[in-house]
Amino acid sequence: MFRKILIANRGEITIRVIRACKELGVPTVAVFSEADRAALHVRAADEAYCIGPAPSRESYLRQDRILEVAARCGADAIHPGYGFLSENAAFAEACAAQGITFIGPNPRAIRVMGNKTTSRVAVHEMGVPLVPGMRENLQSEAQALEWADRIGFPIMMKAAAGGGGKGLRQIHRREDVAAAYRAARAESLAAFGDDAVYLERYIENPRHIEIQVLGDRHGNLIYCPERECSIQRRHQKVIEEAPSTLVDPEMRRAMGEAALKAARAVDYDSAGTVEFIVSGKSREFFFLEMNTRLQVEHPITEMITGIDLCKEMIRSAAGYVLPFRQEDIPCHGHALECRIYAEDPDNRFLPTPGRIIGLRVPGGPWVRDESGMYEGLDVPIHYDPMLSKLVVWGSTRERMITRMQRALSEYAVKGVKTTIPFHARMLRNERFLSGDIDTNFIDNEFQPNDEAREKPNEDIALVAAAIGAYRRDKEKALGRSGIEEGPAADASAWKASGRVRRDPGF
Amino acid sequence: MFRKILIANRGEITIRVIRACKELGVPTVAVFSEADRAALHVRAADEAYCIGPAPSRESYLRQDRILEVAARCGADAIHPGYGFLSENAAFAEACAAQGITFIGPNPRAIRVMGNKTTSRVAVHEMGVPLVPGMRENLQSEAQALEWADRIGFPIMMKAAAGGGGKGLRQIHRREDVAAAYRAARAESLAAFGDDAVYLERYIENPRHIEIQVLGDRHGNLIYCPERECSIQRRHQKVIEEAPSTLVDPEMRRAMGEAALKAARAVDYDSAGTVEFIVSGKSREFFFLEMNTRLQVEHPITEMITGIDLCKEMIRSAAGYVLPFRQEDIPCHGHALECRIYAEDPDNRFLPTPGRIIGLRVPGGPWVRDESGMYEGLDVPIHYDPMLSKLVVWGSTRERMITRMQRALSEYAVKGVKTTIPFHARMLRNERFLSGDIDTNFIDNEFQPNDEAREKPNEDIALVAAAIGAYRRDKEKALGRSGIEEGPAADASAWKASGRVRRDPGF
Amino acid sequence: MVYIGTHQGRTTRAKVVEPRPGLFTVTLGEKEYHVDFLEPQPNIYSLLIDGRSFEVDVDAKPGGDLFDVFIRGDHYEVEMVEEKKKKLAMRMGKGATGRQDMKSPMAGNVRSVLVQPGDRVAAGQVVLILEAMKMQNELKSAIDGIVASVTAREGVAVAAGDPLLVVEPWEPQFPNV
Amino acid sequence: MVYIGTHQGRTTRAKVVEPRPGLFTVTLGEKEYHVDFLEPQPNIYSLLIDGRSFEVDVDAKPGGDLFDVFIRGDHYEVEMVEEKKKKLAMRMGKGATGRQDMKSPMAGNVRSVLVQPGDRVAAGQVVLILEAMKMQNELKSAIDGIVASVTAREGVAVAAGDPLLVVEPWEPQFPNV
Repeated sequence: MFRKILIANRGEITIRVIRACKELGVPTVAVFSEADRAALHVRAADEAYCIGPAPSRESYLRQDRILEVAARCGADAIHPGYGFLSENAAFAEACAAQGITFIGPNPRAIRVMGNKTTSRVAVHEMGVPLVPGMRENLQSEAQALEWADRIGFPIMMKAAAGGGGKGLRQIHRREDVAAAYRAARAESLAAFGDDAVYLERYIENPRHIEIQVLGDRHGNLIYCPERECSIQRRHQKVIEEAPSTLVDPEMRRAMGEAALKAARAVDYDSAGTVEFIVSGKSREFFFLEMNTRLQVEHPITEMITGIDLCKEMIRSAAGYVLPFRQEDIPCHGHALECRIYAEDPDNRFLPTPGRIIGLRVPGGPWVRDESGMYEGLDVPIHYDPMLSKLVVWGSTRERMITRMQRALSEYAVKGVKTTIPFHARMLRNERFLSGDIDTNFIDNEFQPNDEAREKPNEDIALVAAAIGAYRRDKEKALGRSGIEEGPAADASAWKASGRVRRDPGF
Repeated sequence: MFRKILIANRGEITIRVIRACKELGVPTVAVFSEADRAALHVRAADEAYCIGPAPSRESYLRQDRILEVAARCGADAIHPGYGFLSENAAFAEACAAQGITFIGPNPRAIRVMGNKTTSRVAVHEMGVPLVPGMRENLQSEAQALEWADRIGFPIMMKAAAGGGGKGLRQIHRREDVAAAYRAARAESLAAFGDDAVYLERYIENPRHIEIQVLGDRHGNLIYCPERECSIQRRHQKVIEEAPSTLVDPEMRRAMGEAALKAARAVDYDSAGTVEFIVSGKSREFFFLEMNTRLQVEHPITEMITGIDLCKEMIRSAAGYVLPFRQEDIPCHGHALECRIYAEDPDNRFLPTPGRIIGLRVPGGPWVRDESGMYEGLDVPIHYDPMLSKLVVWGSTRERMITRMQRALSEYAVKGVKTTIPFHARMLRNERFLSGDIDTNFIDNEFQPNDEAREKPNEDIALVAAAIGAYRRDKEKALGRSGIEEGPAADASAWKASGRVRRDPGF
Repeated sequence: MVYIGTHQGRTTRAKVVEPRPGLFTVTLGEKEYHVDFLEPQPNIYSLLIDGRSFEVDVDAKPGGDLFDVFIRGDHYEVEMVEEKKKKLAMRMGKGATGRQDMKSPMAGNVRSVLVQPGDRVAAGQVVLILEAMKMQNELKSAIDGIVASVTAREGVAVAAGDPLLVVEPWEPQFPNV
Repeated sequence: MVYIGTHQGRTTRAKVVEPRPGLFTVTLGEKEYHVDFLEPQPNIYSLLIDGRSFEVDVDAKPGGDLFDVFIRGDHYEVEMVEEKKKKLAMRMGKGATGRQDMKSPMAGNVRSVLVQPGDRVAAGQVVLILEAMKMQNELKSAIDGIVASVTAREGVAVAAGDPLLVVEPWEPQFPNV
């Protein structure tokens, strides 16, 4: 095992890695920007060093400073977390050149998978399905028909010069191809001044489903049951669950084997994730990309498999052999993750930096909080506004959902507004409950903003505010200077004399 | 399902039941003594009613008041938690008489199992093993030999008038029986003025191992993998784990089937626990007693089986059929519970009532806090000093232990001393780590009190105290009145001007 | 004490009496609430009202009569003004001018200012882009109007509540009378 | 500022300098510590000392020079007195009288008082039983002595720190000189 691990990151993922290291008995080194001196990861690590000013470019992305810290403090491994330098092949190579183990896959895997084109070529050679489509533009009506047959319906006619959803045209039947070709060209010419169009398979009810893989340095590689991450806002995942409501055991095995093929294309030897786009209608799946790092949503896979992915990733980087085979990986129950952001759900999800002045974290059975928050934290404006990930497990999907509802109701963050109310509302949504979701769900159907929602306790709010005003005014009248003759003194006198017993409160 | 559930208890178990009810969608009613007005269970429930002064006898044990509250607020079920009225058959009957479901077993089960004699007779008839021994006194040397053979070695010669460990004599070989009989009688006569002695099997390395059972109102009954609760102080469990290091699958099945027999003796129809004393040497097990309620340590069984015992207990009381069969119950990984008490481990474990002025609860993977604590809580002197149960799960026993060490290191309770340092030390003990424990372990071998233990950070403590004194004195010199020219103002000025960038801290 | 409470435009008269310390009677309009009150943690009220238990987080905004109230995940912004004071204020009769002082809804950096003084803007038109926490946020004008002044400067950091720009309602020169 | 620190009987000279706000140099005896200091939460210090990170909980006991310090689960009771003040106190030279004022170590109820004024007691002898949180706690005399006075009353509640009884050291009438 390593002598000392440096974590080149901040926030909750750094806390996650520190916890894994503590359990492995390995000392940890944190690095921090000037904006993060008070952050929890600085206080939780055994050592901590400042590496520059607040902007990431001048701190968390400074490879030279991070490697200098590692050299001086004797760290023999670096965990990059996610984001920042986690998918930077040059950094992985620089670590190796300095004799430091980069806790992640081999640099070639990062490089090949980091590029849309090379990754597609690599996995396609291994037989992993890509979204069927043309790589060039259509030349004729005849060619359009030929390609349509080759790709299979439904298809999408796309304007080469289009973008942002413009210049798209769905075609469901062969007899509509010719007319669509003519119309699309004319339309495209009018809109973009260019009549080039091409064909691609149209994915109905697109769902984002991904497969966690885990490899070691000895050629062993396993996959885990899938995660569904279709609940997205601005192309950002906000709720993830495992397993998916769409996937049955047979499809799970097919996706898992495709993921292993993709991973084997680059001799994958660490924790990674193969992302697929899946048609909610036909249940076909197609390779999107591979993330060569620990994923934000890794905890839900941990909850249904019992595998500590973060710890296994470190062990595998240290040369240990994976302690289980493919047939040992269970798929036990259901897990859900809600990402809690410092954003105001009543105000267009604007980020809400500020100071956390109160915090109560949910607890009890099968509730897991992965957070970098603490009372007194000034949420910095320089970084991602994710405060915490709330994760629950349940033996059935229904129990998982009611448990998350319960956990959300216990979560109190004071000082900044968070997306907790948004999650609470999503978890009451009929379509979400039925599992019939796709990546367009929030954008097209779910009103994330809900200023006008019914708030059932308006009277209680007025009562509380009235008491608040009364107590403030009474205190003011008494001079506020600490002459304790007001309510406080009364109350404590009452308490001291033994609280008057009341009837059972009716 | 029930319309409304009243929980006739306080502390963490009430929070546990409220959480289960929330997840089941059932409104909850809390009752509280005057000492508990501020308690978390009062604030977490949908309704809350005061039922009397602080002493339990005048509040939490007042059946009349609790039933009156239930009647008036329309609760159709009462969960008794553990302790208080949980094993009171008369209360269960009073509930039934009022048309309220008592969430627990049938009253006869409570009554039979609540009595040492009747419970032994009942389970013995079903073929559950009791500690072999005589029910009367020895009359002759010949009878001693005869009984010794019948009981089996090693045996214990006990003085009928003895007690508290006095007048005991171990016998390991047949040829020693006669001499021991004569010596024990003489000794007993001298010590107690009575020479009556009798024989019982001597249990070597006695271990406390118990089996969770779960029944419904339709005659279904299952058992779960065992819990080991041998780490006890003053006959009080302090650390529990599941499964036991002593038990293999065959023994597990044998104990489970014995537990089912015991439960069937009283038509058991709820969650309950059959406790056994087990010889660490011969691995024989003998019935001790059956607890007819949800046990303090139920969470560790939940963690290794995935079964929500608290929820199933409520569902079963509501007439639901158990949703699994015996063969569905897994034994997955290892779970550990540390009970956190408000006691001073550096001062003979004296209770330390006081106010909790700071609290940070551990989080992250597979860590579960079952607590009734909050910042500001005045730990009342009237009740059990248990503040919280810290529970972890691990895929192996070693990982479970390192995870608990990590979780304990994150747990910060300020204002009252707790047993957290005691647990941290126990989890480093060689014998505990090896799993070779018995119920005498703490009393005979482990020094629970350790005022003189090495504290590695004395220098840092002195540095911190010196800085504390310096800052206080500086503030004092500046007049303390809020003229912000002291360190605070300097610091914020420094911050505002952009913290001077420093070299990476060497 | 008697207060006038306002929530989402609806006003209610609230009379507060404290017959015994820790016990309040609050009369909202016609309805009377008997409240067993405790503040177990700063600004967290535990209210027992006819047995119903509410944990309420109440923050008085500094220096004003506005209270941020959180109950079971819902946020209520309540104004609670002493009745006499409110009546006085109402007699002063300050009508809404329609002038919009745009203030920064959060701390961040001004990425771009899309208008300048004198520009005509439509309601809903993006006038400024604010960058915070790696995201760009478009701020829109609430009214049809004319930009009266611009305080925000591109590339400059602002705190929540800092003035950004002012939009005056547009007065048609030749109203269609 | 210079202090005399005492922990478990061992005293150390501690010199504190604050060259820049938030940066301290603390010299313990011969050893110098350069400390990057922050108090992110009240009474919780984050110390970075040569890169090592310590989270330290420091509570000054009211009105005194005693500090309760918690580091990684361990508790240290440290006295930190200004050097001048300490020297003065030492010159005053207050010797220990041996008189034992027994105070209640916790809040509870006095279950039984086993001695009365004038009784001889041996060190380790149980003199009083205190009941708290459902448990009975035996309080023992720390010295051989004579019970001088008893304040505790059976069945009466006491708070932590309340006086219970006083034991005077036993002076043999005919010392073996």
